[in-house]
Amino acid sequence: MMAPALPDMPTAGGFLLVLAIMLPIAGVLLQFMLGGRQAERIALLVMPAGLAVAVAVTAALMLSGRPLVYHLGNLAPPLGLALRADGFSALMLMTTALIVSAIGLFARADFATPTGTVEARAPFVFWTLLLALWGALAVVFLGQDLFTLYVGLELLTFGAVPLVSLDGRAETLTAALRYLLFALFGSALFLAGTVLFYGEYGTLDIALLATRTHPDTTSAIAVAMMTAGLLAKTALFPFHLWLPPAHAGAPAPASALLSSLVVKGPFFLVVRLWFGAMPGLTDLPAAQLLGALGAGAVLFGSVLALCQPRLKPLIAYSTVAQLGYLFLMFPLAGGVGLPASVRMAVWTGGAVQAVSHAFAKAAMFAGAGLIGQALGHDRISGLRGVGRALPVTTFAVAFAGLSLMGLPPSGGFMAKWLLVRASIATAQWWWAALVFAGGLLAGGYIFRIIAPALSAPEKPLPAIRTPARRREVVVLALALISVLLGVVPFGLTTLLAVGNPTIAHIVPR
Amino acid sequence: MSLVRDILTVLSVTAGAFFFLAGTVGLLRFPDTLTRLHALTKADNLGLGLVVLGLALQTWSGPAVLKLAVVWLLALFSGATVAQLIAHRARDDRPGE
Amino acid sequence: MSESLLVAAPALPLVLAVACLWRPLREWAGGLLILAPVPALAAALVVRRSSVVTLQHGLVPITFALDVPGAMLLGVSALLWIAAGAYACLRRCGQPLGGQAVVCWLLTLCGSVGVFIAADMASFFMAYALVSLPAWGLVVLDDTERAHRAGAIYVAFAVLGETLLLIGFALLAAAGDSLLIRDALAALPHSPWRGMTLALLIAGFGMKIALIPLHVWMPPTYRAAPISVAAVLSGAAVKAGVIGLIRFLPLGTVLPGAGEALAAVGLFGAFYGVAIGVTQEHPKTILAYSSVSQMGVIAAVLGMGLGAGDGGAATAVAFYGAQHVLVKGALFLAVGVAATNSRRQLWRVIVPAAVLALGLGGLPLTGGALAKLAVKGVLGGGIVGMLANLSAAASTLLMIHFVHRLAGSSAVEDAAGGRELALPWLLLAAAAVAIPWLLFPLATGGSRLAALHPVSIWASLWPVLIGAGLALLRRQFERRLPRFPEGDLLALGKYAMPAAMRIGEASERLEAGLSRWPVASLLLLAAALLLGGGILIAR
Amino acid sequence: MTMGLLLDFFLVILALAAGWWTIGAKDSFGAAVAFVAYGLVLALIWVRIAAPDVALTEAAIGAGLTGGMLIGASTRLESAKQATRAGGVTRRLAIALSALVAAALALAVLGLPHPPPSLAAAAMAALPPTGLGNPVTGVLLAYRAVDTLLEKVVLILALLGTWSLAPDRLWGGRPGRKERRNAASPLTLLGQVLPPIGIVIGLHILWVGANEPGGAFQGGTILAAMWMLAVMAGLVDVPAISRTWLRLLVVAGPGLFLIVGLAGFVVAGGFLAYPPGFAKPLILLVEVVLTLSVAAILLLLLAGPPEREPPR
Amino acid sequence: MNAEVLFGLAGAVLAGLGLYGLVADPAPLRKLLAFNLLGGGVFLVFGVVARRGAAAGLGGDPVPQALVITGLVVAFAATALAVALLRLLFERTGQTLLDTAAQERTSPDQADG
Repeated sequence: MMAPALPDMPTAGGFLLVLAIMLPIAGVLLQFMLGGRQAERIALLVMPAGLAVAVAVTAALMLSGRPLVYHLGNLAPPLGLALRADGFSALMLMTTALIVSAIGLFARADFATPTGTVEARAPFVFWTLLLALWGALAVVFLGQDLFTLYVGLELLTFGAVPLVSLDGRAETLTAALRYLLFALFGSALFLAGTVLFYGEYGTLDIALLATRTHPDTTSAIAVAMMTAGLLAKTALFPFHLWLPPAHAGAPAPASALLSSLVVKGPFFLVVRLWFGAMPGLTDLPAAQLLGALGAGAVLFGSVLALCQPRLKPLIAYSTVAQLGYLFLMFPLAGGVGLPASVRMAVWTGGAVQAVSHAFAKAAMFAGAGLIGQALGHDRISGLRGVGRALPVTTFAVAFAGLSLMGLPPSGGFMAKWLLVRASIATAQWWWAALVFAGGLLAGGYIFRIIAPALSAPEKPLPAIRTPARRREVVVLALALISVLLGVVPFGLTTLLAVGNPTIAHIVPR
Repeated sequence: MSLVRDILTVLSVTAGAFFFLAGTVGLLRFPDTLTRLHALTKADNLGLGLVVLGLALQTWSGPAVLKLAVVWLLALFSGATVAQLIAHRARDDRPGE
Repeated sequence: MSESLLVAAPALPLVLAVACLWRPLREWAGGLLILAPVPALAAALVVRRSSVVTLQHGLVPITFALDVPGAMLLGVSALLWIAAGAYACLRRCGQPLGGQAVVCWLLTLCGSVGVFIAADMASFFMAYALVSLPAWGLVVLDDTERAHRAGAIYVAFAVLGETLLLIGFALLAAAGDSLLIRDALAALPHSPWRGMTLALLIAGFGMKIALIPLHVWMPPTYRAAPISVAAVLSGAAVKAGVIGLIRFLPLGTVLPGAGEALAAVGLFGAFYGVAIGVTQEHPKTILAYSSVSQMGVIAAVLGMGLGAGDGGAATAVAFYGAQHVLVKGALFLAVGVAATNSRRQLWRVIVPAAVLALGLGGLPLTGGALAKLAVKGVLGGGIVGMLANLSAAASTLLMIHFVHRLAGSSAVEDAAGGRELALPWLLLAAAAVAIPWLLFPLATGGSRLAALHPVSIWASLWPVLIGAGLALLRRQFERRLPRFPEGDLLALGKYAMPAAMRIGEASERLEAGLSRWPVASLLLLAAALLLGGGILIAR
Repeated sequence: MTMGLLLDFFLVILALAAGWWTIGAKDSFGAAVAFVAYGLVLALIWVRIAAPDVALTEAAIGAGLTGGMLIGASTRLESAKQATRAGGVTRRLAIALSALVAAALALAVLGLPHPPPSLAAAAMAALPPTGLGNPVTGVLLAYRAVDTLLEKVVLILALLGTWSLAPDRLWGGRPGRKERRNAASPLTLLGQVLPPIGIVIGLHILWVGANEPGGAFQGGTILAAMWMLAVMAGLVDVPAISRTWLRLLVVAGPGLFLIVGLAGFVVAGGFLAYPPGFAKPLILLVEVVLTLSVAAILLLLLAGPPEREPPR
Repeated sequence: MNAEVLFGLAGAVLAGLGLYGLVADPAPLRKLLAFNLLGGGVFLVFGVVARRGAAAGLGGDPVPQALVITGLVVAFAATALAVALLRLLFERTGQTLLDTAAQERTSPDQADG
């Protein structure tokens, strides 16, 4: 059990958290007002600034070793609202900033306002929603109040849904509608739990809740409802019905954002809820249920990825599968007497999986976009010869695949290694067997892409539209980061321990 | 004095409620759109007026009475308009005319 | 200073591989292939044994160390890589190699070097992955249907092996709470998961050394890969599995059950490889089955060592393996060189190849005989020793069959390349003869004279004679031999395919159900109730 | 008290009946009408539980806007191909699981602690510095201002999402079809007479919101309704979505809110903190502009994506 | 039985009704109605929480009341977006079914440019 901690006091540098949220939000407002080409320009301007803020937050955490806290309006919870960045938040914030910036650079070719037009629909919507998603994710990662987080989740959904139907085809409209309605279902459940929490404890602040909650009937029902709502929004198996059509149907840069970042938002909140607001839940059978659903996701998603005839649905089902690993955190981090080193392994494993999957999946979808544009289709059976035509992209996709398969030295490998070690240490070896099976299946579906791509075409490929080198480099950079996460963990353990009382004491500073 | 006011209020509101009830019965029992409208608008306008009158007797302060009067007038006005619109539509939709 | 060679040995190929992404550099790729293994060779020669280098970067420190078994295998593997590299670029007749070929070659080389010197689990695993996975790009180089099929099988087994090892290593690391192989190994005998760990490690490395029944990938892969690739894979890359077993089996501890099981599987493989091999037509396939057989012997030796708690088995096995590196590499190149010679001049290839080949059967005075002598002590004189001798006879049979097929089927590979191709081959063949003699004292601690003693000579001669007799017998029954497909048991895969398809179809049906709104939303409600229940029950 | 409880009981019956009808009605139109009734009954219930601000919002949004929008949609989609009804097993399972979840929720509500936790006292204690009299407005614009700010961004995203559904060619054009003005129509009269009164009422609700029930959103809704009425009567047209003034109007509220919030860094030592003494005027200023933005956003959300060629 | 308990239970029942509609009714528009019904129920429970917290001379805790107002606005925004999607889907295809597209995901060649 987590030692009861006093609610956090505001810290120096807390204003950075405000900036991390408000910079993209201000960007959205400006974009909406100025419109046209300015939307793209503003997005490109916000990127370095937002990146700098994310770096500053991370650096502040690393230097001080304490979480950043800010009280909005100088009013402390429970009446006021707090923002708080611990190591995990900072990591996700950093990941978001990097991926949004990379995808922004990547998408310039897809979403340029054509000359001669003042404002075009798709570019205006895309650039505005790009920053909106960034702001929404920042709220989700930094918010401390469950209701603010609810609003943040809605912001995330409303930013994501129009991206799905951006090209206006009937299938994508249906996909967007399914996504929206199922997400609303989840919101309602989340809200119901929030209401009960307030009724029982008189606050929605996670830090305060952590000191007040006790697992009585009302709290149990509240947590169950909130968790179910979040699972619907993160598309954990078997609630993934909306994800494959939505992620496979969206334009490639949008798919990259949705699959790499947007689904991580609700997952992050499940972590917040189970480890933050109500510590001690992970000891319970409910945690095993979450793990079991994760296991189902890994197996089922992977098998379906193996069955897909087209590239983008394959990648989408791979997301369903990879999300499953994240939920192994819950059964593994449980146990009252669990040594801190094991907790450390679980936290690091979960975080590295979240981050490396984000980079790998962004690279995959962006790469799939380039391949689709070059070939004019994305049938896997027609991929032969792509390796010769687009060597850099193919290389990047293969690298990203390495991380998804969990082969060394990738981040995915590091994550799986840590999760397997934790499952051995907690004598729950069935999760290790799952990682084993998942790796093999992932190997299968990645091989289905790479093998034809690297072989010679049966007949000379029709005129290939070679993408700009710059776009290929962006994809490669994303893939490389996902791989290098395993080799160069960027002081990850130190960062993750900040503000996480269960592991902070064992990390040398 | 206040007893008189109370008695008047009770009478007025009861009468208003009766008109509402009558209007509702008409809405349910009458055969077609126009006759239903007939029942509804007359009865409801009068019913609301009586309720407002009863309430105004209770508050007995300038601004509140004014607000109540505005509520009644707005309801009368919009009710009349909507009834007109529905009646037009009903006439247009009636087959064979 | 000399320790820096330990770092340079794996680093140079890696750096070159990255550099080769730059197209102009690839023009010199041939030279690079020859140059890249040189630091490894130098390291094997000059680095002091028991020197340790630790690089303190990243999450886990990377530790390199060199011991006698590692150095032996490192040196001969580097030699093979140089020779095969030379062969590969000579065969291209001055045309540049493709980027895929060069990068995959260098990465595999990096891994191949790395496994011999890695002293911690992280870098060992990393190197092991490098020696296994990029090689897929080499297997499919010919871009034929056969190559792609073989590549798919190869990569499936490689990934399976990696995953088994991942869990095995995790168990090992948990037991010792250290990533250094030495520390982890010391803690293994007391680990609560000892049996599981050993099983996973043996299965994982067994995949690489083609332990029956995990050998099915090897024949189709070697058959489909280009000659030079088959040479390095069969010679050097397979030894990653050997060094893995040497490093990770607690050879100093007596573990009878595990050891005898491994020995039994190994010996079975030694005969099984021959039994299937003699039914094969293509020289490369026959060599592959010979590898299955030879690796079976190695497994048997390790198994006996494990059973007896004999720490010396490591050096003996490494010596046996080193000999196999050179011989098998040279034999594969011979297949290629034979193809460039006209039928009349074929004897120039056949004769040296025959000597080397019979060496695998233990022909006296060859490296093979020395190797068999070196492992004799570990195998002991009982039934196991006897079976080992019989396996030598079997190997002789298989090798005679190989030479026969080599002579009978010139131009089996396309005859590109000129006479100069013979140069790296001859170099390697000479090394295969000479180096075992040089290493013998180091490996056994005994004198070379022991090998010249008439008793020893007879001990290694009689299996060869029996083998020769068997070969005559085989010719008699040539027609009646059953035919097995390459990869024998792999043919069973055709029964597995429909099952896999059925799983796929069932999953798609399930998905069609799950993606119906009422189903998913009912499940969501059920999950909410179960979660709540799960929290409440425990209260 | 018993009389009150009887009334409450009556209201609950009504709400349940309206809810039942919403779910069980044969056609969508009936269901949407039932939903409006449901919203109105809920508004009364909100009054009964001493939440007049919520009652106003529920009446304006829950019953009014949402209901109106759904009624409109149900008439538009009347001819949509009907899906086959869910099978018996599905329905039975749905009934069982929904009932179980509802029972769990009821159980949780019954298990709420006594004495109940409350922030009412804290909210009242923190109210004087803001100069406001209505604690709900205090929560919305001071204590939890960031929620309100983000909620406005949610509205803008919903608007952007709606617009994004337009065909490329019509981007920048006017939403909806042009309503023809018909002098003889009673709607025209209504559209001419009602908006001035409505605007006064809307501003009144906004103004009293500082101290009494009411506020920016409720006021904005009334303004939007008046605007919509004028549009329906053909008196004014919905502006083209590319109009700069319109875009400015939409973002002005949240934009000003954000600027005031950021200015708080400088003048009040914190984001969304108000300098002492200036709190009330600042909040009122923000509220006025928010009301206008809300009115514009709501109108545009009701009007839907652009359907006419953009102005040249 | 007091008013809070009565309304609390009513909120729970309304939420259950909404859930049933959301799960079982195949028409998206009806799902949307059900979502709003569900939302109303949940908000009502929140209202009960607010009412229970009556103190300091207030009839109810203003914090949950304010949260309900925000929640109503967000739910309205969701409804508006969903209605817009529905209308366009209907214009394009003449139907608004959610499940057909998913189960007939066989049309092989819808290349994404």
